[in-house]
Amino acid sequence: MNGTDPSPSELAEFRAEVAAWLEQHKPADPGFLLPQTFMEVGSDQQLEFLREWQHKLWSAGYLGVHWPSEYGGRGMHAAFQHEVDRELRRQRTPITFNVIGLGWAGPLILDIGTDQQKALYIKGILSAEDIWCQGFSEPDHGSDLGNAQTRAVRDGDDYVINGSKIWTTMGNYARYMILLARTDPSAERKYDGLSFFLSPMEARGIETRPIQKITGEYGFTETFFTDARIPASCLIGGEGNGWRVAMQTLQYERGAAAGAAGGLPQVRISVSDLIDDIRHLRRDGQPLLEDPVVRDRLVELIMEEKALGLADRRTGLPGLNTDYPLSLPLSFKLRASEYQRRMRQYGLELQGGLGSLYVGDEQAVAGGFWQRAYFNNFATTIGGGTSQIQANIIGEQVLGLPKS
Amino acid sequence: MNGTDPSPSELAEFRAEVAAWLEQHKPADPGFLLPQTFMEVGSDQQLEFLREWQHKLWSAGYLGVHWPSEYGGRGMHAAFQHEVDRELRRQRTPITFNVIGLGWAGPLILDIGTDQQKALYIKGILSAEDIWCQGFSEPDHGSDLGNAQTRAVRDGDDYVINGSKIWTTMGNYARYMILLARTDPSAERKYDGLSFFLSPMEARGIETRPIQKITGEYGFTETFFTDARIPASCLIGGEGNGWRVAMQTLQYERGAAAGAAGGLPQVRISVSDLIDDIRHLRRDGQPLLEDPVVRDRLVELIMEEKALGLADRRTGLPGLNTDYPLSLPLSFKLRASEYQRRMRQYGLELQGGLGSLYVGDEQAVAGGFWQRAYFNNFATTIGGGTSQIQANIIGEQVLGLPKS
Amino acid sequence: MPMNNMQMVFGDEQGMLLDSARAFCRDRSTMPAVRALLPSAQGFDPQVWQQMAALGWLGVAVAEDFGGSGLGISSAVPLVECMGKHLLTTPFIDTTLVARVLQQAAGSDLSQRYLPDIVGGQIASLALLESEDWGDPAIGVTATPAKSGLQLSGAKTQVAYAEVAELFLVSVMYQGVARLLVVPTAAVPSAAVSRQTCIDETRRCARVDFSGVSVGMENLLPGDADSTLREVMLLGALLYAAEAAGSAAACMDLTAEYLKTRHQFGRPIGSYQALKHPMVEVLVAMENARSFVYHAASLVNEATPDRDAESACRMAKAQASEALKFAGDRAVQFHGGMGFTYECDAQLYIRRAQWSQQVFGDAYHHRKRLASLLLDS
Amino acid sequence: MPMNNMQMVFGDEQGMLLDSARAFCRDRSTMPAVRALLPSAQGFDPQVWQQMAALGWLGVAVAEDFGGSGLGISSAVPLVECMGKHLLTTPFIDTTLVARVLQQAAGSDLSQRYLPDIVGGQIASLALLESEDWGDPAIGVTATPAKSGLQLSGAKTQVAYAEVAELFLVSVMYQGVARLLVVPTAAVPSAAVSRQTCIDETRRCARVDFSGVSVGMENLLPGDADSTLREVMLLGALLYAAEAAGSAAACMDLTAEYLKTRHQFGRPIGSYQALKHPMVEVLVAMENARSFVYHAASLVNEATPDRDAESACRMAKAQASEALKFAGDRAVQFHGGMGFTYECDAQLYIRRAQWSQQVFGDAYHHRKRLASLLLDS
Repeated sequence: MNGTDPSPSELAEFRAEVAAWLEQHKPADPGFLLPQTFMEVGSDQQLEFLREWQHKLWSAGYLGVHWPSEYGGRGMHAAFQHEVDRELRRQRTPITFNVIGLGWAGPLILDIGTDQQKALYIKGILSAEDIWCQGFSEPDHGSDLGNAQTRAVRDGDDYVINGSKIWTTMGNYARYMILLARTDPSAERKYDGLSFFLSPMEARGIETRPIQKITGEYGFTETFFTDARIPASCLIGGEGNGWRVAMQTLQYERGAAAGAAGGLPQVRISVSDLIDDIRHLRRDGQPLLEDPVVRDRLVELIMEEKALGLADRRTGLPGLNTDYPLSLPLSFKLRASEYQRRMRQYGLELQGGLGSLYVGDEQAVAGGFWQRAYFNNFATTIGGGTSQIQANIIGEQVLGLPKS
Repeated sequence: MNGTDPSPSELAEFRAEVAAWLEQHKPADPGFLLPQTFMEVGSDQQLEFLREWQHKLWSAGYLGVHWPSEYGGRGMHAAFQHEVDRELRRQRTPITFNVIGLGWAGPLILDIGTDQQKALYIKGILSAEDIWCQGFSEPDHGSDLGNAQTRAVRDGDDYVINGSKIWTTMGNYARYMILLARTDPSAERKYDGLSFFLSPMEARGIETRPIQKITGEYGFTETFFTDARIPASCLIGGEGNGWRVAMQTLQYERGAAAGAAGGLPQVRISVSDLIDDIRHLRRDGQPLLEDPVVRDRLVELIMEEKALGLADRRTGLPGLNTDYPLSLPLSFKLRASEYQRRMRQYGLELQGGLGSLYVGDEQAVAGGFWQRAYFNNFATTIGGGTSQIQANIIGEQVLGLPKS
Repeated sequence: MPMNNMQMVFGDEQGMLLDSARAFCRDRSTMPAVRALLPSAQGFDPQVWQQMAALGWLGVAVAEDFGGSGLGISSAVPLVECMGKHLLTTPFIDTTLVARVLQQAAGSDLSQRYLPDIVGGQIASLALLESEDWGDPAIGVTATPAKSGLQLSGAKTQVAYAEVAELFLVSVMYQGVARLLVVPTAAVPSAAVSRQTCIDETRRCARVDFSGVSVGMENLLPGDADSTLREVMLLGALLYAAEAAGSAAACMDLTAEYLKTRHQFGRPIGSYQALKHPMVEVLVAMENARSFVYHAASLVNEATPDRDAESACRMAKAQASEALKFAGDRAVQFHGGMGFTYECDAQLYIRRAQWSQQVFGDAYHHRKRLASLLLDS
Repeated sequence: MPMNNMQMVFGDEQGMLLDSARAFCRDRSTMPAVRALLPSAQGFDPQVWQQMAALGWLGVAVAEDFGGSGLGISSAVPLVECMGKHLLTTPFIDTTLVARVLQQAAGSDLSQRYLPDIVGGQIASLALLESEDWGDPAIGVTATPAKSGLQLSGAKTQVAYAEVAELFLVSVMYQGVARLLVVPTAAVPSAAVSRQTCIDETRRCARVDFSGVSVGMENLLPGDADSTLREVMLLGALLYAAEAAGSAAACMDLTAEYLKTRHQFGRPIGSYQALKHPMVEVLVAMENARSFVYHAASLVNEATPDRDAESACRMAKAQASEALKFAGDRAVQFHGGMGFTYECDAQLYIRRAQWSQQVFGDAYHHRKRLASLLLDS
């Protein structure tokens, strides 16, 4: 899965190859707004476009470069995939949308799955043939994963599932779900009653209902299990180990170096994009960008974004992370998601009268990009532990403050 | 204590008389910084100046105008005192510093004290002969009054007091203290174990230790009781009723109409004062007040201050207070004290290099007034229930949110 | 500096109007009714509009001579605040502003021709904005003398309810001077009106291209429009501020209700200070907006807003814009996953907030002008 | 826009310096030692100063030719950050800045004359500021040719440790051009130095009236001072930012410790989100300041800071000023009644915050210049 560390020149050569390939093969603007994250895939049109793009990237040998070659990878060092990922970002390609497969399920299966599971699932993840979704959150226990109530009862060679999950990304398109369900409701610690499954989505008794987002678009489903039967072989990590497996899964989010397949899980939206988009606007008859108050606020946002990037770099320098070792990694989500919320919200404010228009209006700035981006951003300040919960975690684990 | 409502013309005539008297008799600038609140009296010099001023105002018949004439007042309607108070504010006189006497102890004694207590205490409060202080807070239970641990044990005709109080304003100058102490530690509800005393400060076993404030000045003491004996006649409101009496006492803070003697308990600091003080300063070689970012921030502060004033007016219009009837009164302290904190803090920022200097430096802007004012303001965001506790109260009592 | 004027009155008539508006809005603008109108072409219920006319609301700013009640524009404030609270969205604000302008600045012929119909329910709309820039001092639409009167050229944007209005009040340049012109919609070909997509789906607006439209000279309001435009910009800011204050209160109530009932980790989430304290900030921001709104309403009934009234209107809009923006943002966040759905009513407020902050100038637009009023004296 | 430069290095030498600074500061600048120096005339312990010289710290920005270590100014950053964390306050920053200027911009005669002594512990100070305005482009102190060399006129304010400095580096106008001039304190009558009262009681500064002082022509640094002044303003901003970042971290630690131990209503107060979450904001602000500081330190070793380095220094100062100001304010508030006392260490940080935010330009000063760098390309 890796080998010895590649030399800088090997990496540079590879990067150049990727760059050249991308210049030639990255898709042209399809003429409709593409999702910035995999949670925003809201139409068949978008889905097919992204599926084709991921398949093409993988076929060229640039996805899961460090995954085993017998399952669709190339068995190279993860640093090569990292070069691909940087180049995808630099060239602003569309996202590699099968994120739950590439970044969660795939690395988990490679780490602790059986050979049979690897053979069954990995290649389809890379090729985008099999879309994966995630079944962690439940309607009544949004931020409280450990309290999941969906039941899985062993019955012969099957488990019988009852309950419901919510915020299932691409639930209506997915072939498989990573599912956290309760196998032992009487476990003394609630965490010990959970198990982790690689569940097929086409099983009888599984139904999805699309959720319309605040933007007016779709992108998530609610998923209902009514006496749904899935084979016991879907269990991964052993019965009762679901919590531990789920926590392990979350570690892969950190990218190729942590075991994920790589790719571009989301398009980063920068304040420079905002500045470009509003540069032509005017305020009080003068160019907006000449207004001193606007300039001051933009500088604050630029600084905040730059600090995020610098913190990333700092994480790699041990000498600068001795005082509060967990500070930068644990606070990344909070800092990034709240920064984006403020920046995108300001993006609307800056538009003047045009900020009153919406996606679909031909006069809207950048097609209503910022309107949609602001609304969509709540997925990141709410999902995966709200900002309020993130702040608890940081306060407690970095500063050692007592639990709330 | 009042009589029928005075007519507008009677009030106007009285106001004119007060105004004329003040024009002639209000004291000249003494050449040293005067306290903005009674909590800032930090030197003998300041104390004697303020004592003389209050005595003069009372002698002229302009303090406790509505208090009974047999105890030093004039037995007029409270509206007359209100006119005095407005004129004191308008003419920016020094404060009437004996605030605990005038605004807390005095009205309480008039309401529920015995004739003997009235004869003993009231006149000295008005004349400033007897300075009063307050003994509510304790070192280990800052915001949690109901938990006061200072003990008062009945012993014959005395109570024996042990414990300590903190944040005793003018504790080193005061002749009397209103004291909340625990007479029954075994009471089922902790509030029922408290009693309220009018305690002499010269009793043996009472010692005060001045507290140096963040400003470097004095103004509070810590007060220690070591087997201090005070006569049982000091009890007011009956044993075990201390909590109820304390709560009643807090009601008088709302001014003359609520029963207080009136006067000017504090000098209000306005953003207009700040603007006047920084008008001559420069930034980047230009007048500070021409800088657009500075202007925008000042407008925000002006609006916040104006909203405070308007909310006061609105409180008097029932038709505009039907939706959240407690909202404006309950939030006043939080809004006012946090506004002042931000405004004064900005006052330092605006000073440029001069903001690095402090009281005592002859080049400091307004003698370091804003530096001291910012630091002193923490007494209002901390004392009397911190801003954090105020926000709880408002969230729970106005919005009906569950207790924290 | 004009900080000392703290006038605040709320008369019996305003109180009675508010009471009747409360009952009316609660009854006619239930949440299902609001939701049902979102996908509709018109965006409001014509029956409700006619009932509002019947209640005399369209005549509050119109003198009795022209069929109104002569109560004055300040009486529209409690009505609009209440509509904002119930998301009852109609052409009321724009129609009321046009009526006010005709009442104050038109000759009696024009007034007589149009005001009685407006009082009776005719929809009128303002056509002022030409770009994203609410502070643009220039007017691009021109009126040129032609055989049959005046020939127009140029377009306006975000004309409220343009598709159903019967009357536009248009700012134009005529012989190098800013003027106001009444354009009956009959004179405007329907192809010239192109619907825009509002972020606040309770509203409707359109771009209107007046190029080639002809109207009679008599439709030109007398005199230079500068002071009238200043006035209508201030009153528009005030009315939209009142609406936003009402919406902010409703948004806060919605969120507070959710925080009382939703449990996480075994506690109602409203017991957490991380949610409770920002709600208190929303409350304070909303209450401050209300205070400015009613202060401004106490000062605007005279013909031309003076310095204090101008200051009050601008403070009202600056504060209400920010209050609703903050309330809407927190409403979505604090509803958690639910808040992210179209089904949750929080979306109605966050969308309205984006509209409201811009219309008649955003918070900074007004603060910039307040700076001149307050700091340059 | 120069946002893409994310260079961040932290070499072994810097790491070793940081380790030795940690041990030194912890040992020599305990809280009682800091407290004991507050009322002292000098404000620092001369023995500690001599030890710093002995450790070679005063020579980090000085070439080996003149007795320094030649590590470069970026090596002063971890030292200063560490001093900030322990409130170890000496003339280090100013002396280091003077050394850097002499090293880069003086002829070798001047360097030879002064640098070895500075490396050995001679105190040097910058005399740049003349009013409250750190952004004032004008220089009021003038140098006029006279018989014996140059005759000065005018005064400087907030000259750090002026009473014990042996050398001032003064910005002057000479024949209509901005120049830098070395003024030995021997040439300045002691009556010309008037101590100022610093809000940060760990510091000392004074107003210095140079009127009538004469120095030799050879003390004039060669060439127009504009680019050297720009450079020293940026490096000064960086070093004070590093110090402020260190102080912000210490202030945060102090407060967090209190929140763990203090109980109210039966719970440690740090368990309340109303205190916990603002502490997280302090942490993030402080960490961002550190990131900017070390980013800037990675870019400034060249002779003249380029655009990226300028941007980094300004971001560092803007962020660190705000971080410490916020940390200090919250430290006092969250210590409750204790926080209001002089005895509580929170006061040391809130006072320092007021000093630090201003020195070498406040946050807005730098953001304004960043706007030109970042938005006008």
